[in-house]
Amino acid sequence: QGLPAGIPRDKTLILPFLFAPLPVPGNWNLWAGWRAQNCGLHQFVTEPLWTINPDVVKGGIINALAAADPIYNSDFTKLVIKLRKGIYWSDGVEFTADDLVYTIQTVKDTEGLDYHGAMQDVKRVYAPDKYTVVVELNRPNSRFHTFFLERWGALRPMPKHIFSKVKDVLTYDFNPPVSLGPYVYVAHDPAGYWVLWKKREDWKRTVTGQLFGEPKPEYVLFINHGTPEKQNMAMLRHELDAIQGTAEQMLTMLKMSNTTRSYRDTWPYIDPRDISTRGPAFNHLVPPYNNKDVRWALALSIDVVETIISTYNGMAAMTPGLPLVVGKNFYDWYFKPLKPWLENLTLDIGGGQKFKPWDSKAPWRLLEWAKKNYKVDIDPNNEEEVRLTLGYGWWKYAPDVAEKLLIKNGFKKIGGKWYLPDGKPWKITILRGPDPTDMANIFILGVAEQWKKFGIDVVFNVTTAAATLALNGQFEVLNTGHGGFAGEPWGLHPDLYLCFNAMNSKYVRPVGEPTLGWAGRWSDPRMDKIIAELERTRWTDFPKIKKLGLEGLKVEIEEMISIPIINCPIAIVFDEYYWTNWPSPKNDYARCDNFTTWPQLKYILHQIKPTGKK
Amino acid sequence: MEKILEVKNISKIYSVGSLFSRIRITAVDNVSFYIKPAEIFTLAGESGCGKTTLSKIILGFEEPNYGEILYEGKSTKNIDRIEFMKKVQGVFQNPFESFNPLITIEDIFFETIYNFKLATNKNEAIKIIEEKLNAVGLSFDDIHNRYPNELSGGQLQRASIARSLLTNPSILIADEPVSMVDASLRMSIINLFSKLKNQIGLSVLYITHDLATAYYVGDRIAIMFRGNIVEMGPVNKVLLYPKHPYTQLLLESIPKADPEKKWRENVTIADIEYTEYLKEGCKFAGRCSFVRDICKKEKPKEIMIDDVLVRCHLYSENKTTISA
Amino acid sequence: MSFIKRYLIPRLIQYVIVTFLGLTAIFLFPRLLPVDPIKQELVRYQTFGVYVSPEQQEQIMKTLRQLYGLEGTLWEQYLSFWGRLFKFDFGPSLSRFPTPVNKVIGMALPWTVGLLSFTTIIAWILAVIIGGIVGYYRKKWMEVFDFIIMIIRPIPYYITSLIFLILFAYIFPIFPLSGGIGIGTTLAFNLSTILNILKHAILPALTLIVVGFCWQFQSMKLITQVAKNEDHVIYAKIAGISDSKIVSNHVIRNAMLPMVTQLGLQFGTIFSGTLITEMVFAYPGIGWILYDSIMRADYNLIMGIMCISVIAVTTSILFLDLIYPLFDPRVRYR
Amino acid sequence: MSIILKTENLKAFYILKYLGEERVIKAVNGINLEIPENEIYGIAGESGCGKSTLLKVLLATLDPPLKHIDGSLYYNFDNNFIDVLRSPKEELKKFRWKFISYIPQGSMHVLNPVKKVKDTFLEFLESHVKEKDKKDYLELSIEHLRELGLSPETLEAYPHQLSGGMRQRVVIALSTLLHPQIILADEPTTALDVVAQRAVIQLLKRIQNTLQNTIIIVTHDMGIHAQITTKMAIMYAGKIVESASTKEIFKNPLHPYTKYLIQSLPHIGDKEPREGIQGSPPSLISLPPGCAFHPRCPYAQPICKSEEPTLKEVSSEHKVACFIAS
Amino acid sequence: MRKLIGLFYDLLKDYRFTISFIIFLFLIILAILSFFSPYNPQRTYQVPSGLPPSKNHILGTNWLGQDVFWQLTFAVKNSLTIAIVTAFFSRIIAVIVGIFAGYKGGKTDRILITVGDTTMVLPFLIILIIISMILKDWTNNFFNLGLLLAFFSWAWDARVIRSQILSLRERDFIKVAVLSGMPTMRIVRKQLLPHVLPIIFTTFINNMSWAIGMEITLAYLGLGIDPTIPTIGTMLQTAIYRQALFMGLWWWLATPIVTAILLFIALYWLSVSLSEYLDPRARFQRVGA
Ligand SMILES: Nc1ncnc2c1ncn2[C@@H]1O[C@H](COP(=O)(O)OP(=O)(O)OP(=O)(O)O)[C@@H](O)[C@H]1O
Ligand SMILES: Nc1ncnc2c1ncn2[C@@H]1O[C@H](COP(=O)(O)OP(=O)(O)OP(=O)(O)O)[C@@H](O)[C@H]1O
Ligand SMILES: [Mg+2]
Ligand SMILES: [Mg+2]
Repeated sequence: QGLPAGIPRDKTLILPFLFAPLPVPGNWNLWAGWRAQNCGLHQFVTEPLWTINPDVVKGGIINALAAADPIYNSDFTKLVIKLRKGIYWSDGVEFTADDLVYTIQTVKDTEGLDYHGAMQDVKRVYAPDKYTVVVELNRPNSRFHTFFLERWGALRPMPKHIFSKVKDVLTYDFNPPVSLGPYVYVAHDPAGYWVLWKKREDWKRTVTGQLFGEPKPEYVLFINHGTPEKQNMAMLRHELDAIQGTAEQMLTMLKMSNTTRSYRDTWPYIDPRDISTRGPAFNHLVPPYNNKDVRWALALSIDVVETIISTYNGMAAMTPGLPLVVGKNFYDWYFKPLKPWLENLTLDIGGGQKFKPWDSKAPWRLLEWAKKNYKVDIDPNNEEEVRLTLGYGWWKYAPDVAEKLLIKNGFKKIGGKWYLPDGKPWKITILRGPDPTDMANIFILGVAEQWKKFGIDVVFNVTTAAATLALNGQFEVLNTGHGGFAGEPWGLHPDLYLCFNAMNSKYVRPVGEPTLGWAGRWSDPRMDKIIAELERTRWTDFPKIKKLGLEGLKVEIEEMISIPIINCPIAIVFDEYYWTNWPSPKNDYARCDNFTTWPQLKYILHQIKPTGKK
Repeated sequence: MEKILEVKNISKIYSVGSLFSRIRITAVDNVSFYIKPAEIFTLAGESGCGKTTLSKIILGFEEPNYGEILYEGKSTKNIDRIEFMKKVQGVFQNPFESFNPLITIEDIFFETIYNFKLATNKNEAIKIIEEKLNAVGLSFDDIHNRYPNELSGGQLQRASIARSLLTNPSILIADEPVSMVDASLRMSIINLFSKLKNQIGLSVLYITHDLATAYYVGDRIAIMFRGNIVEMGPVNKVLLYPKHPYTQLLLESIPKADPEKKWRENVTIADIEYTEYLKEGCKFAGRCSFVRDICKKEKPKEIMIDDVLVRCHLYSENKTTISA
Repeated sequence: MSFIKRYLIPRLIQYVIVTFLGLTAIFLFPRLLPVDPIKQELVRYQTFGVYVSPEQQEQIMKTLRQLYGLEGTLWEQYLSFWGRLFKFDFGPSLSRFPTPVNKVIGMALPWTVGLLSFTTIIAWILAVIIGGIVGYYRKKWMEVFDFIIMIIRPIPYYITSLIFLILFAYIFPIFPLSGGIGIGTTLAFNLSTILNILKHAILPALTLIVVGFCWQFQSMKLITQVAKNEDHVIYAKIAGISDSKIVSNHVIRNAMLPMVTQLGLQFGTIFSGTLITEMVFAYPGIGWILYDSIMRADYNLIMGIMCISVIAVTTSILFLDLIYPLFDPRVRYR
Repeated sequence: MSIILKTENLKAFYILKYLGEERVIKAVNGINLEIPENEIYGIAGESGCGKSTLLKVLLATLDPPLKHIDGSLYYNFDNNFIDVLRSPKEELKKFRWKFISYIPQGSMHVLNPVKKVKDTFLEFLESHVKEKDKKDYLELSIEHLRELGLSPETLEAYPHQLSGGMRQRVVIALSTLLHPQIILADEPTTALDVVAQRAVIQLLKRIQNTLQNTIIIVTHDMGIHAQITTKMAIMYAGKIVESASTKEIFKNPLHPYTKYLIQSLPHIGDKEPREGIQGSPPSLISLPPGCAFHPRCPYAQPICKSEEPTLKEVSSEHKVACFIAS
Repeated sequence: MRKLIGLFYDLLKDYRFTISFIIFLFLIILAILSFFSPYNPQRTYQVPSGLPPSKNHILGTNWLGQDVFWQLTFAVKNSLTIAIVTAFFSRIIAVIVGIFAGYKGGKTDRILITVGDTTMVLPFLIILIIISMILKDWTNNFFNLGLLLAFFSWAWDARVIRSQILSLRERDFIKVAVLSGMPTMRIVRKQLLPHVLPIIFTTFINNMSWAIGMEITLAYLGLGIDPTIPTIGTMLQTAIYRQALFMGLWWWLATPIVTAILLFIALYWLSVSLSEYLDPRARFQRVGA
């Protein structure tokens, strides 16, 4: 059942398709308007010029279609891109500089295409030879190439030989799509719940083929079964090879089938290394959240260990800073240098008292708890392993200090309940979306619980309009998904420019107007300076980038602009019935969610192995 | 000659019909008559001839298509509704239907008193009610705190008449007031009408198809057939010496309560009602034993023979014709 | 002809007025949404990790506002709404830009209409017949049946469908877990494709029928219980007419009349009614698209679908009204 | 002359529960009747005295809340007296319409409004007649209808298209379809005007003439009894108070109630004042002790208040339940 | 009052009424118990999570560390509140519209019925979703959600009431009331209202179960009430989304389902037995002897 005749199950990899159904099934034009890309579209149809490495341990940027790093001139107004040779579209046409020139030119000229805005900076684009593209810019931009650097999305080349024949690029449906990646489109669901791909016979003429060799599966099927229960059933029927969902779903699947496993064999099972954080963020234009002491008090009234245990069974890694994600690279680049500073960080809690909030041992407390409840194979003496699994550490649970901070600012606690300085009861309204399976929404419940325990009323404004309201600044406290704008760094590149830039003071807008920057509307002259400095820094100048990044992080953390608590955990389950060699701590070739939504999937398909089961 | 109520050229047209062919039936067709003070005027005729429609028009529950109703010479359109209802009241066929089953009987009595401002306090109201109930042979205790289902049909019909008398009306429109009442009680209600006529000078429009009671209490009678008055005059003339063939048939059809006097021949009735309404000439032509050609083509005109009005071609040649 | 004047015209006028009011409501409601289609779109880029720089964002907002045709006062937009409606052109979908609304609807509607017209009618017929029988006889085992229906009816629809799924797609894997058509199959008009589609439709259809049946069964049963005390039924019973004939010729035939009207309104749920089915079974159709378009404040798409919905409902009611005389000869007379 | 139907001390009450208390309506309260063959038998009595209930019981269709309390009902079927109320229900079905049929009160409403008259006829036939005889019967019924002055168009009409008299006649035609030996007619003419009433009554009479069967006709209109019945019974408060041949009843009414009924009828050409009966009919829930009529009876004696009179024969076939009359 | 007690006593003889009454009583007791709950229903992680039913937690605890039993008490209270508010207000609209359309007839009738028809042809689940989004803050409160649901559920019942009134209007006692000079308003209130009371009553109950069902559906879609406030709908939604089924926490899932079923059965039987009992025909037959 399931697969049609002629498509053997043992040669087919079946992956979940998270953002289903396709908005417009049968439209593969991913340059015009939003397309649900993770159905194979951005995995297989396209190749970026550069991409971040799926291998988190190694990290760094891979040159994909580009043959080398971007080459800027000294004032960042001209960019030279060298292209890889011997890459072919799936219809046999060679990929050349013409394709890229055509793409940049078309996007620049056509309103409504993605990156149309970004490409307005382009003065001139041309190809001096078949494998070189030169982009001349209207103004200096040291980060222009990042539009072509794929993390989750990027501006990728279009097949000129197809698009140039089309009357209206905007409405063209690109059906069937022609691929640059190693797989080619076979069929899709008219409802948009599945898309089937087949390995190209000439897979050698793709970037993947050149860099990593032959991908193993003959077919890849992306499918969405609707509700989580159905994903579970599908995996139990071995009709689905991976599931990414909630912690409960993961535990359920581990319990219910003996062919399933997760990233880790034992607690905490999850892969903690997504590149975004979760936690409440404040609207800095709304009192009392514009007060640093209040923000710190709210942070110190959270028992991070208890929160993680209650919401996620402890299976998440804690992080104290907004773009400070948990991962080997960030550990080395930022956490290690930050550690002494964190340890010495001191708060003035009034009455001449000082307080050092940093709790370096929080991950170990989590570990202690876990050992009592689960089988755990993390070596407590291996600091790096503990911190990279359970997080860097967090703030002390110090409600007494929080109390002092608040009282210092005129707050009152009467009968166990907090009152604002103006005498009104303190009620925090948290804006959040309706999806109860969203990690952020699950996690915020635990945070709210901590604040309630501390004596503050918390209510939720649950609305599907959360996104719009956030952008308009119509909130007090926001439950951030990806840290809002400022959340996600490149992850495997130390540059934090894109995170910091969102906090540029020029983007702050009053409540009611959509902001161009971070929804929290925080700004600081120190940060503005760091941003300007970064703009002048070459993308490859790691020491300077790291130095500026570190400075920015310190400002953010000291100001407690939001309270990131965890690094988004990837709760993933693999079925080893047909395919094995999924990533694990011992075989850590990729972050697990590359199998579900990320475009880098094509670079790891040579890793999995068929079991040979029929 | 005094007329308390005059019905002038009233016509009421209903339209009925099937999906593709609707027809209009003239339920009441240019009917005129009047009622004198202290007179019981009977309106008789087969079922469906428009009697109820006429009574509804008089009471103001239906709008006539043509014609008007005059009360003491004034068109009802120019009379305040409450004033008119004070003078013209109605009694209906089914005593059980005349009272709301969920409300006590006395309630509607008090309502009437209250709405017409007949009394200023409750005691006064009870006095008036008591008086009217006594007139119909009941007492206030009989209705006090009682629901309609607790009284017999006869009692209810009396109560219904008593209620209509509360406003001291000068005329009562009684649509088949006894047809649902037990045989044994019927006479007492009929007698009540003549008593009221004699004692307080009440006029009654007595609608019935029971000609025997019509003869018993009525002063004048009008016989209706398919929306038309076919014969009208004093009861002893119309009922003892019927002129119109339909009146004759009607009288003959009354089952005599005497096993010795049985019907002789068979009668025919129309099967589908509205076909008769649609007839062009005399609507009785289809069933008349004296039918002639003219009857099928031309509507007969009204003819006065002494004080009896007849609408039949049999009498049209040698008598004076009064235009309709 | 007076049939036209008396019967047809008033109904047509009513039809036009109700449709007009309905469509106007549909124009207004989405515009009151707190969600802004453009901001919603922006946030989607961000959520899915496409980095949008602030400058780029401003540009996107400007372009989209223009492209989406969201300029002008409400009144101007309203007028152009009617203008487009008469051409049956709802413009581009905002959330699926630049795909035209008509195309989006065109892809989804056949599935919905196919599944729902089938299940609605089947459920209705079953309810009328079985409801009539149970309402009339009231035998012991029927009471049991009735009781079972009573228990099934209140179970939230998605629980019912989940139970069906677990039973027939998991424990006894007879039917596929999800989808409207087999994996790897492309839509084509041939027997195997049709069978494939039917196979996928069975579970969703079954749940829709069960739920629809339970609701209508109970109203039919109640109507029947009143109908069976009508004079003509009692007369027929006294006359020794067999029960089966009484049930079919008198009880069901007459009790069906109010159910005909219900059927008309039932079609109204077609568009909203499949939403949960589509979510649970990952079945193609308009329900999810509508839901999604509301979430994204895709005015054009919302309006496109709801216009069709309103027009379909009013038209089907009008149609039933016009053919009602066929069921009830009394109406013909009036 | 043989008896076609008889009852012995037949009692059937409505038993109702309301507001937690039980109410018993003694609608048929000890009826003794013997109905001979080939007669038109009239039952008179005023509204609510139990006439319709009696007919329902005679037809053996007792549905709750009506309950058979006591006594028996016998049909003379092929010279066997069958105790009908104690026979199994299935058995009763075979009597229906073939042996005994029924014209219900308010027949205007008993035809299915959404079916053509013809279909109702066919349905009745199909339910009782074997397939092969159906055609004959249909012809017969068309014949019937024609005799009854109903054109074949009537068969094609829907009930609401027919006038009340017409519908009544259709129902009569239905009841005679299978030539039953007994026809029960419950107020077949109320709500009809006199002309239509006459047509209906004449029809019934003609039917009886042709079929030579028994028609039991219930009405409170003494005129109709005088016109067509040959024997009759007077009912008062759930009981038969007098029975005799029609002529005898009209000539020599014995029970005071009967006397009132006959004398209070006005006649055309006679304006002499007449009195109605005083008081109102008793409630069947709480009957007065003794003779139920005594509160209204001008001749009431002490014994009437305490003892219940029974139906006694005073002359041949003339029975009366009254202490004074007998 | 005696009459009421008598009526109740009589109704109790109907097993359906008795059972539904007991269930209802039981649910009301549950709702009342919520006032004595040891836990704040919106707080999480108050008790160990995922415990099966036991002496301490008679319906077990859920994954969020809440005691299912005490959650249920709030859920029942809240769902009933929504249902009653909905039923109450939609009845008011339905009665006013139905009576006036039916009694006044003519233009009034046509306008009111047109408005009603319009609300009926709109795909109301969708409109409900839209409105619940538009009025987000506003619907975050049971009372307002009830009002909103009420707005969508009066039209059909108004039609039913109207047709009743149409036939009542033709009855003689209304004519008598007119002849007794009663003004329209009083006729409506005194003469007509008592007759439609049984329909009002039974549709009230039916409307309640509809509202509960709608709340459940809305909750499933993540709309309606704040999901941290327990209602039958939100309880169910959380249990489903948090994989209670596959985690084996059946008590978490079964509790709201069983409660919903019980509640619906109680409401249905209540409506059936009452409507049979209050059926004017049956009633008059019973009274009129
Ligand atoms: N509302 C109506 N619509 C259509 N036709 C009507 C309406 N009311 C009465 N009719 C028709 O008008 C005619 C006269 O009816 P009406 O009720 O006045 O007769 P009637 O003399 O009172 O009869 P009955 O003796 O049966 O009471 C009948 O044919 C009837 O069918
Ligand atoms: N279904 C019933 N339930 C309760 N009581 C009933 C029922 N049918 C009749 N009755 C009561 O039984 C008594 C006798 O009724 P029945 O119909 O037999 O009288 P009737 O003589 O035929 O009267 P009418 O002349 O009005 O037809 C009446 O008091 C009536 O109220
Ligand atoms: Mg009349
Ligand atoms: Mg009777």
